[in-house]
Amino acid sequence: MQAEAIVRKLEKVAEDIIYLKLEEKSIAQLALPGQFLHIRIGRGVAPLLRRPFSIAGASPEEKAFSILFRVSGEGTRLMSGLRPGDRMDCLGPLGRGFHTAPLKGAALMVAGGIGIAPLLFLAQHLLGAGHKLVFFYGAPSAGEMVCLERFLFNGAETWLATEDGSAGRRGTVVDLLEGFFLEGRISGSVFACGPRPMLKALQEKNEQWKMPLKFSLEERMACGVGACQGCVVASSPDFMGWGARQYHRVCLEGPVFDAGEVLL
Amino acid sequence: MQAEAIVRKLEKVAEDIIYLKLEEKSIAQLALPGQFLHIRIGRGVAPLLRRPFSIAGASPEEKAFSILFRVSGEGTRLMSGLRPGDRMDCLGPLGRGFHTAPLKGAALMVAGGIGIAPLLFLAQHLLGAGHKLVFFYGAPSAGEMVCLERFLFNGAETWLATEDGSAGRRGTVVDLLEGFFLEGRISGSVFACGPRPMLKALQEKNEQWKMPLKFSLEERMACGVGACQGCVVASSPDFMGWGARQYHRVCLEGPVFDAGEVLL
Amino acid sequence: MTTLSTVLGPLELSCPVLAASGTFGFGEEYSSMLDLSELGGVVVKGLTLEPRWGNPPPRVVETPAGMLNAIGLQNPGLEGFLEREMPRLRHCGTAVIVNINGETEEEFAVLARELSSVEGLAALELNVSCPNVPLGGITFGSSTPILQKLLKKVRPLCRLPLLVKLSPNVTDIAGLARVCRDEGADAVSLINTLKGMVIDTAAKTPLLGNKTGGLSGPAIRPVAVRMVYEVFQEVNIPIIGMGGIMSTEDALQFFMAGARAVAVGTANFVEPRIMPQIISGLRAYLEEEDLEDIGSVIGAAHRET
Amino acid sequence: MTTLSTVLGPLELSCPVLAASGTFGFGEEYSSMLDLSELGGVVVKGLTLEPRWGNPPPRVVETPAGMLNAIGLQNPGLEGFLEREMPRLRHCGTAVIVNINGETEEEFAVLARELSSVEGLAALELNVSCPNVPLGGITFGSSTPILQKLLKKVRPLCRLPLLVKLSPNVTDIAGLARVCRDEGADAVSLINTLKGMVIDTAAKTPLLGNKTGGLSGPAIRPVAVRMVYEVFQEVNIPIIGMGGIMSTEDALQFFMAGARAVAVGTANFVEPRIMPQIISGLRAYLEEEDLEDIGSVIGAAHRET
Ligand SMILES: Cc1cc2nc3c(=O)[nH]c(=O)nc-3n(C[C@H](O)[C@H](O)[C@H](O)COP(=O)(O)OP(=O)(O)OC[C@H]3O[C@@H](n4cnc5c(N)ncnc54)[C@H](O)[C@@H]3O)c2cc1C
Ligand SMILES: Cc1cc2nc3c(=O)[nH]c(=O)nc-3n(C[C@H](O)[C@H](O)[C@H](O)COP(=O)(O)OP(=O)(O)OC[C@H]3O[C@@H](n4cnc5c(N)ncnc54)[C@H](O)[C@@H]3O)c2cc1C
Ligand SMILES: Cc1cc2nc3c(=O)[nH]c(=O)nc-3n(C[C@H](O)[C@H](O)[C@H](O)COP(=O)(O)O)c2cc1C
Ligand SMILES: Cc1cc2nc3c(=O)[nH]c(=O)nc-3n(C[C@H](O)[C@H](O)[C@H](O)COP(=O)(O)O)c2cc1C
Ligand code: FES
Ligand code: FES
Repeated sequence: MQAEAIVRKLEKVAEDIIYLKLEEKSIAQLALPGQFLHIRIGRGVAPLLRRPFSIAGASPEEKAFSILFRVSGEGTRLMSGLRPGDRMDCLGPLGRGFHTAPLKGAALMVAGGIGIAPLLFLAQHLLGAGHKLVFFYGAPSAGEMVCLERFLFNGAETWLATEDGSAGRRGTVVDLLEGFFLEGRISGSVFACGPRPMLKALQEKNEQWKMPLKFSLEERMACGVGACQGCVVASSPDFMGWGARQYHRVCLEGPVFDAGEVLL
Repeated sequence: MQAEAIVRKLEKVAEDIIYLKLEEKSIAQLALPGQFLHIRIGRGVAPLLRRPFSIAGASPEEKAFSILFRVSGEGTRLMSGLRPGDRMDCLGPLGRGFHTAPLKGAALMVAGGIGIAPLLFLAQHLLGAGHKLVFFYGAPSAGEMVCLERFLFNGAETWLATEDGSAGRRGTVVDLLEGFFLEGRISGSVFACGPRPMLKALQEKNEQWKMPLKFSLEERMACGVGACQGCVVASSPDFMGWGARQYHRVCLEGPVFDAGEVLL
Repeated sequence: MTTLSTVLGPLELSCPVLAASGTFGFGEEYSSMLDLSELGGVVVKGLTLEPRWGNPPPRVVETPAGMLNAIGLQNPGLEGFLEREMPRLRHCGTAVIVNINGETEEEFAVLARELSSVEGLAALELNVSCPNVPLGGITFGSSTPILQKLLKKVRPLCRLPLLVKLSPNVTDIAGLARVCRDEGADAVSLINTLKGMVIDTAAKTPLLGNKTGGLSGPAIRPVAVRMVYEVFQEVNIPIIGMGGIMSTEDALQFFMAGARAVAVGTANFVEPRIMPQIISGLRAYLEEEDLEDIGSVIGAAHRET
Repeated sequence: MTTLSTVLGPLELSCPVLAASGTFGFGEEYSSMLDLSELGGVVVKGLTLEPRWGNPPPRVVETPAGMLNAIGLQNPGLEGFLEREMPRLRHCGTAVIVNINGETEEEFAVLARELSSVEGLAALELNVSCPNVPLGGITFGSSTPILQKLLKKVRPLCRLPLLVKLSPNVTDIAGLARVCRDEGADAVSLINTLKGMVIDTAAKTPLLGNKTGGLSGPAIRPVAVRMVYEVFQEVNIPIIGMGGIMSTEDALQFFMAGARAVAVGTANFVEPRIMPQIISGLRAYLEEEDLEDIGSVIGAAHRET
């Protein structure tokens, strides 16, 4: 559950977004889409806590896996200085991933920004299993989009949205998806990851669409393994009751939740 | 006074001792033997404080200077991972160095362990000025001695002492020096740097030898520039009196002191 | 043979390293990563009479060399604990200490009484220092008369060894420890978290859902060591020391300051195997120093040199 | 034009960033590295009536994201200060605030009276929170009646703006701030250092010559921000905030918590040009946010959202 992975490749794939390929056998074998790794940066006391990152892909044959991260603070800044051969202390794979079976219709992947990471891994799985897949990917601008072709080489229908209109449709990825639903051009199970406001919008709109909807949440974590109760998200009222949790732990009961389970 | 130096070379020259060559024009020009640099390690909050290191050599022509450090804690451990091209934030040159003129007789350099560092720079100066120089160098064992020939290529008489007898005479460097004095084989001005007990022993013995004796002291520092009063050493009683300091700041009044100035 | 066993009044531990309350859940989460029986004991998450949902998120935030938490004592309540956690804990192979919390003296009293008759518990830790709840918590541990009154009520009802966990957010920690000793507590746990805040400057509001939280981790270690030293010097009561322990060396600082046992909190999040590592580090230390037991290190920094 | 000027009662500063007492000497050491006139002011090293030699070394030690100091108020005494430092300070181009310290009320009183007639001083800062001296220091700032008595004596004698520097080593910081307000202090400086200790495990003894020292630096920032927030909420008195400020972002936390000015201490040691950097960062922030003055940021974290 705790392992030292070796950095194999570090590549800048978009403005401030880095693709990191690592080697470690057991993580590569055990990883399921939607699970995450809790990564220690350096050996010192600052940064102190581990940082959670979704697994963005895994290849048991190569004993390799990857993460995709955005440089957003001190920890990720330090990670961007890693070099091949460096070691990275990983806890995981952790959490509950996307449980996909049985899949009705297409798999609709809805990614906002760096939320693309777990969906790439999920896509890898679903494509492997022969599922139809449609990608909806939104970001503030084209420059902040990772080049999907490097990850989705098997081909998957892909639709883009950017806030500034620099790639795909202008607007949010949720608007984009809504267009498809309104036109009746598509149906299926929705898998999403992205900023909280995007997921909240999806959750709300889905009250009408009524598609199966699962999303991966982020919350600040300390332990990453369920021990500290630090990373909670409120249960949706339906889930409350005597003995039930009012809060789910994102690290243990999540990070992937059914849209009906949580109150965003 | 604050400058970014560029790492040019990093080399292990003995067990846990690293030679670091850096490039920065103004430091290379201004540095005097006995002065030190106050170095920031990384950009984070831990290590927080700068670390003081004696300047071990400087070449204005090459715009380069060097330090020699022992890996002894978190800061020096991180420094040992520096690579050519990395930048190092230096404050300095700081402090009062060895003021050598007028030199009577030979310059007797007495180094304990990593205390060799400022003396190498002093030797560079003195040899350049045509002075006779004798090196007395002590360390726990041969493995912990830096290879002097890389630094003293101009040639200087050198005597070694190790605690385990693995190189030179068995015993301390102070014993070694005492032997020379007792036999009347040598006289001159003594310049020393090393652990506090060694300097204390020198100071005591010198009450009989009565040679001019200057040594470079170490004390824990915060500011390095005289502002915090953190790095003090007690004045010798002769220096006390109304208005006089009872404590000298090692960073400003030192790090080099006349043996008579301080109470170790 | 060196021994790490240690004695705190009636509480005997085979090893002086405990998991600190709130950082180790109910011992289950980490049990796949380490052998609980290697530990001196586990202090489980703060327990209240009734179940508590705790504070709204965000509940944790990293700070320089530390973290703030404002969990707010989320826990299943006494009944839930006894039904769902205790059966497993009873057989977990290490001493189990329950950290108890009340909004009123009466709640503390009921918890102490009820838990006293539960089989398989090693001790109770009275938490009078939680900075993250609106009622009770730290208020019981901020004033000597209030603490004294609480202990007068609870001590007679508690048939297990009774530890009192004190708050560092006070002017006079030794004065509070003195009350603990006078009222018959068996040991004091030093320290709980320092009350702190981080402001989210983009949102212009305190970052934590609870606004303030408790500061833990290496950042507070110097404060913790000082308080252990001070209490050891001034009050004759066994001490469990904690606050920012990340290594054997850190643990030794606490022992030398006067702690008879130490607890590891935040460091578990960083390095889940830190406790076994510290324990073998202590064993190695005793051997290197040619000492027979950890007792010879305890309070060593007080001896005149 | 944005402005950084700020007002603390009778004390008007052109810029809300000060050098914290004890970390900037008497302003001379850093004057070659930065232009003092860019600063809001310099609070000089703690001054006592008579010269003080301070504590035996070691006096400083690094801790995780912080440091302990136990300088022990080494300073030239009132006379030495007036003779040797004041002539230069008077012309240094920035507001000069003198941090005054006494072992007795009488000493504080004499200092306040004498300094009140010195030309070129902007304010006095009454240090009732030094953890590193055996007499006076923190004892004046640990109890409301003692502080009240001191202020009743000193306030009438002090004709300069009077700031009171409070200690974080207390149960109720707001209570102490309230006394300051009631007794006519013009502002409070929050916070001085937390009392801490590091043990040298090899020597089995406290590392500092004075055994304990004061903890400063980023490690304590969450505690400092919380105390500023708490005092702002509960007491109507201007606040100078400090504790671990290393960046513009950190300074903003203090302003949003309610500080009208901030002071930078330990960070000066790490980055001598940090104050000018923070000042230009604040200017840039106001422009980006389209704010006219720093006043609109002060206390922002208290507004309901
Ligand atoms: C389950 C999960 C999966 C994630 N997957 C990815 C991913 O695949 N790629 C990616 O770029 N990011 C991902 N994140 C976010 C990532 O953890 C943060 O960007 C990262 O921790 C920031 O660290 P920092 O030191 O650079 O930033 P800082 O802001 O300096 O971090 C300070 C503290 O805040 C926490 N923090 C800051 N932002 C976040 C955040 N968004 N979520 C949770 N904690 C945060 C950090 O962990 C740290 O404890 C994921 C988060 C979670 C919870
Ligand atoms: C004027 C001066 C010149 C020096 N020159 C050299 C040199 O040329 N080569 C060399 O190897 N070392 C030199 N030292 C010692 C060097 O500063 C320390 O070894 C270094 O600071 C250790 O840092 P660390 O983070 O690895 O160790 P840590 O022990 O982790 O450091 C913790 C803190 O203690 C301080 N500290 C630890 N040891 C010393 C020490 N011996 N002296 C002062 N502060 C210390 C550190 O600066 C830091 O603040 C010199 C010290 C001084 C005062
Ligand atoms: C997430 C978290 C939850 C905590 N919950 C409790 C608790 O329920 N009861 C308690 O007495 N202390 C609690 N504490 C305090 C710790 O037990 C410990 O006293 C403190 O964290 C200092 O130790 P550390 O620096 O090793 O973490 C908690 C600490 C953390 C970090
Ligand atoms: C070396 C040092 C000396 C100090 N001396 C004094 C002093 O003389 N008087 C005083 O009121 N505060 C003194 N302080 C406290 C600082 O002024 C400041 O309140 C504290 O360090 C917190 O700020 P910081 O974290 O930015 O350093 C000193 C702090 C340090 C680090
Ligand atoms: S991070 Fe600790 S419970 Fe989720
Ligand atoms: S280190 Fe600050 S005065 Fe010398």
